[in-house]
Amino acid sequence: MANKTAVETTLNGEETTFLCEPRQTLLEALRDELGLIGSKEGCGNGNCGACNVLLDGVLVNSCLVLAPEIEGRSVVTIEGIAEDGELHPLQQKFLEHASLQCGICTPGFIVSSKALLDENPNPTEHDVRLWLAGNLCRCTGYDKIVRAVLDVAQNNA
Amino acid sequence: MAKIWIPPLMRSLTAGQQIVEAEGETVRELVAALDERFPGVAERIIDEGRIRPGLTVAVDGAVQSRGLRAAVAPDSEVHFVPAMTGGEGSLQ
Amino acid sequence: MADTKHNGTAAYDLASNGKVDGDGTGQNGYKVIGTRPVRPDGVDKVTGRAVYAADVQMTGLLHGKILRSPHAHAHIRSIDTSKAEALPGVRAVVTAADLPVAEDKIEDLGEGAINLKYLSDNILAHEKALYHGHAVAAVAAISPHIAEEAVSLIDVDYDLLPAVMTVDDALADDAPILLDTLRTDAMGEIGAQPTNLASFFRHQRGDLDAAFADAHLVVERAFRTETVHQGYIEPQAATALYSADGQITIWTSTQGSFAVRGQVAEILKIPVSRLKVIPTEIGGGFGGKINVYVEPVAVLLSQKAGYEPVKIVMNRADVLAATGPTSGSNIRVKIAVDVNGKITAGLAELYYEAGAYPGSPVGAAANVSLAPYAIDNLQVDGYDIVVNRPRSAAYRAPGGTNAAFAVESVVDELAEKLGMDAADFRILNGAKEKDRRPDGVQYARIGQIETVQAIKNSRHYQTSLEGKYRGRGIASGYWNNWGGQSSATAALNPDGTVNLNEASTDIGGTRASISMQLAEALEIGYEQVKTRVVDTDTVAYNDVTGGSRTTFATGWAAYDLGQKLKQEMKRRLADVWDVSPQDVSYEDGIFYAGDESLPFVEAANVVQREEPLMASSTVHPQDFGPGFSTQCVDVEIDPETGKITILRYTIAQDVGKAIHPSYVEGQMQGGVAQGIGWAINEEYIYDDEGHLLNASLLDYRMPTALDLPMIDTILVEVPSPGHPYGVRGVGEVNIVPPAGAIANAVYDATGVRMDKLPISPANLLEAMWAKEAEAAGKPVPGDD
Amino acid sequence: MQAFDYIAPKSVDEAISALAAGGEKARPLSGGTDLIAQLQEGRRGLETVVDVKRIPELMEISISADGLKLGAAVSCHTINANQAVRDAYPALIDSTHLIGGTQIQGRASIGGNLCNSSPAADAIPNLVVHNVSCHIAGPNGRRTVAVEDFCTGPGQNVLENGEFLVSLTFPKPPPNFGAAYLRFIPRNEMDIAVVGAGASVILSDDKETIQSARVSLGAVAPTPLLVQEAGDVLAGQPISEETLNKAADLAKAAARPINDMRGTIAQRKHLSGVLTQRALRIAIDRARGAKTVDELGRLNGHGE
Repeated sequence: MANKTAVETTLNGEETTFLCEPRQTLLEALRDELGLIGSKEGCGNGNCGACNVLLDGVLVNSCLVLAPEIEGRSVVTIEGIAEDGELHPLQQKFLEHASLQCGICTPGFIVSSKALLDENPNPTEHDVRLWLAGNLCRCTGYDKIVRAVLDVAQNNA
Repeated sequence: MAKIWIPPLMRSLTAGQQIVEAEGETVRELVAALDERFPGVAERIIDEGRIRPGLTVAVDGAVQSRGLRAAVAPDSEVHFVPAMTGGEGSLQ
Repeated sequence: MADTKHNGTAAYDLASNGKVDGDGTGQNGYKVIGTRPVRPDGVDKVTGRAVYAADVQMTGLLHGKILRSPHAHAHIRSIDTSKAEALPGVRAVVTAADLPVAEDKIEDLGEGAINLKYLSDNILAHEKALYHGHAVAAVAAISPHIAEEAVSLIDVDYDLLPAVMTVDDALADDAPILLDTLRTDAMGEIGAQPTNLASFFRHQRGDLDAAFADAHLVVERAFRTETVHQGYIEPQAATALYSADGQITIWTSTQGSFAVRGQVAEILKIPVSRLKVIPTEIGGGFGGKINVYVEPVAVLLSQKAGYEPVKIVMNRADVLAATGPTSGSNIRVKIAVDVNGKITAGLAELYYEAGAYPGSPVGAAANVSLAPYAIDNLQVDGYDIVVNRPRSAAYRAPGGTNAAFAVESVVDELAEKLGMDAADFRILNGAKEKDRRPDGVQYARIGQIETVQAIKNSRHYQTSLEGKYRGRGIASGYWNNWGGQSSATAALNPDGTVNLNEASTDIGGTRASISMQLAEALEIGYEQVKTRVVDTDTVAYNDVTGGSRTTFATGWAAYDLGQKLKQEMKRRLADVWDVSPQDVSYEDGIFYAGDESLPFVEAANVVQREEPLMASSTVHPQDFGPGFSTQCVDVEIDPETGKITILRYTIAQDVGKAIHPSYVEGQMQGGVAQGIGWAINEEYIYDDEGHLLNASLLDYRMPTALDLPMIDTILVEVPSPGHPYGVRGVGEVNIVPPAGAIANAVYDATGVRMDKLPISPANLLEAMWAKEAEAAGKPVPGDD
Repeated sequence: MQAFDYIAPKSVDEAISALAAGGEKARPLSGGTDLIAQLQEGRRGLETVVDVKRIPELMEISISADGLKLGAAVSCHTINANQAVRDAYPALIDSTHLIGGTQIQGRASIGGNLCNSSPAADAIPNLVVHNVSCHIAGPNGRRTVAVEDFCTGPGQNVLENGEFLVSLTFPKPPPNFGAAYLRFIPRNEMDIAVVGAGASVILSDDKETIQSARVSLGAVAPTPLLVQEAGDVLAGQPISEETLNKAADLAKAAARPINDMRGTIAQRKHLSGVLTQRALRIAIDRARGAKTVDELGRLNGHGE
């Protein structure tokens, strides 16, 4: 059995240290070592986006990051999107537009959409669809998801 | 008398008749009446005292969860149809 | 007259779409029904707090992994688990030898009639591996990584057999037999010989031969469709805790906790009273989370590992290789019309691949096939055939998409040859009340023609499509829907809120739509109802979330609870006010009798001073109305690559009464998206030996956000006469028409009639080349 | 995933030692979007993973008078966000926008795409038409290899034990230079190329004649191909439908694809011609001054 190593990181704004095996992915570490179950595994190989997190502000699949790689870096997960008990506007609009059905892909979509709006506060429908193409949803046909993101953007404008 | 639609694969037992009239207040009574006239029909429909797995009975447009005990009116129309296997629809 | 609501156009308007309308402005006299409140479980789901099956954690949890057959068809000579057992950290290894002996007998377990031996055999293969991915052994260990290593140390000695992959392979004279004891069941007449044809049935009425002979025009075509998967984003996962006293608790992602209880009880020969199934949040199902896969294995491992809890989480490759795809099929359709364009005869032959064990959805497909049309002379034949693919499971309107693709393609060709508008042809021939569906049963009030009319009148259909290699197609579809059994309880709180306990897992907002029906019945606010999905120990039996039944039947139970609570509140208030119960009335949330009046919230307190109040309801409604949908799609084809771009999509669906319009639209949009994937890219790809090649979300190509346009919805409200609020199932019928509609649009764009799914770039390019070659050389062969 | 050690060296020398010590069972980790997936799926067994992203030279992205120096581990996201690179090498952005989806681009690097050496890699034909040089470090020192010589077979390349890719250099684009990369996939995103085609041209000053051209194809041979003859046939020719057709035909002829689950021989041969012609058209447009990345995004199936 492999030895565990200690990893120091900033997780949702908090300095955090945890133990992991090098072969554990960031997704596994979040879920199994840190109790953050909001990031989901839909495929385990970067093709569904359900595990998406922000790594130093950049959108990544946490299933394709080794846990020790985040040493000294900052990670934001779905659990870190709402601030001070207030839902993020994306979370609010996803609820209002009924942008989720089963909800398993929702954390990934919200994290991805946040990354989009951070980079491009005023996206077109095409921009949204292109950016979110790595997030699979099987329930909604994306219509209400895209509308929610555009609604948030429109309120930003 | 109730009108019973005979499934095509059982019509060899009814001399090719598609629709047969029979008397009865329940599906079980209808099947018994049919079997008297066309021996062998009951065996094809009933297994261990119930409608055989994979088959369902519809009376006047509605599938009957009561099966053989389902009530039949004098002017009812009765169908024995394959269960919609493989889907949620099979769950009836 | 049907009530239609057009939601959205291609140039959509944010202000009018997805607008939250929770302020009591529902229509038709309703206060809550027809509004769009936020779902009760919503906040947990947007913040990552909702607990799904893979999220279950407990002390001492072991992790299970399953070893799967790398071969499509093989005898299992022996399994050596000694090396796996010796690996440090491994706590248990199981094979089929650990399962109780199952009888070779058909039982109805509440999730359809199934042979018990097949049910058990699909959990862990006994003598034969019947598909690539078939489970053969399982391990529990202290970490998922160790379990995975242990699985790779299990040695299985296989004796390979030829793979039987298609209808044609399976029905060949010298075909290898998958199941030694299988005999063809032809409506109760059992065949004598071993076979791969599990069953055959026929619907037939009128005089088909005469009608075809007298026809003005006949079109006959053969079609092939490939195996596809439900594609839920959450892989199957379950945790079992087998206590030393024999009580077993299972947390799982399922469409039906009672269905899990029933299957596990049967497979493991355990009384249901020893099983408690707790349904976690579920990450999609679409029919694929009715059959059990990992639950019995987790229980077995837990038992063998000294009653430590065991969690099994499938990976994506397992999901695609071993769980519920729906059938590939071969279909032949022949339809005749008279000189006025009236359909005079219809024939459909449906050959469906069941996978390794009998039970394809061909029965349902037969009823879908010609359902939208009134036809006097009709024959539909259904064949259920076993092949070396995973056991097929339900998938949204099971079997319907295949059949409708074939029929709607032929219908389109007939309309074109008659020179008729495709919508007019469907209106002329549309089925209505008192017409008969394919199995002969008469329709009650249905909305097929209304859906065609809605498409015909839509802005989409009324706007002409310009441009080369662009085309438009329409198609219709039917789904039977279902009622099923539901149980629920409601407890009144002294503050005027109501706790509603129900057991229908919520996959798409049903907690909201069920709450709304109770709120409407009690004339209280949506926010006053707290709905929870509970386990199998808490309420009585409840059928699966499937068959488009949950808002219909569990909603009916909620309505019933409302009536019961209201009645009891009146009775108790009559006692308090010293009047007779008939003198107590209830209007707009206030109880009245003579000079007395009391709002619901205060009444809730008053009536419970001496005795608490709760109600229970069990329902099994039979009078569910079927659903119809007609859809219109515009496509553009890249003639050099064969790639289809979906430009615009409009769906009209008879939804009965839309309780929560956003979730009704969501069902319609989601079903269409799945149908589009099925039509243009999704398929299981096997090599010659039956190895599944594309068991990943990279190569099993479900649509991304960039592959779809906005999907416009037209809610046609033809209330279902059987339901107190006119609810019809809305979840399934939307997936039936897309493949046919797209095939017809592709024809309009290219002149190529596709006779197979998917209409992938490679398949379409090949078909366009064949057409060019035909045009350049040989004369076009006549087809009528 | 089987157990392995994780090392994150801070210098090229440390990385060389770690890789040399690990031998066959050691691999550099860049963005990990291929490597970690391969480890997860058991397609690759390793004892040592050497994360090279803490080595400054591998994370460098700089434009000088000589051209672009791109550290092997720089993510597509970083490249996409670099306006100077977008302006000078719009065709490079064709690839960095195509590899995976947004979140894959957050990690995946051009160097990693090259070292994974898939025949269908979306970066390699693009690198080939840009005349990129690959700078390799190893126990025996440093060496430079032309990108078209880098891959030797599916998943195989010239890297020896202990060696790894440090950086790529792109020559400064000559005047009247234009390039493009296109691929065909069944979906609009998240797919492996059925065929990929890169093209670059240098036009005459009046922009009516092709002075020289390079064409490269992906997914039609065991390695990405440089189709020398397609470039040669264009040299000195006026820009016309006919010239482009000739080059497309030569590309089609050079393709030697296989049938697999992602495409058929006939389809891939055909697409080789189609995409070569389309890529050349865009390269010419860019050489003539159309340099926006957006325009290309659309042509890569990101259409509206």
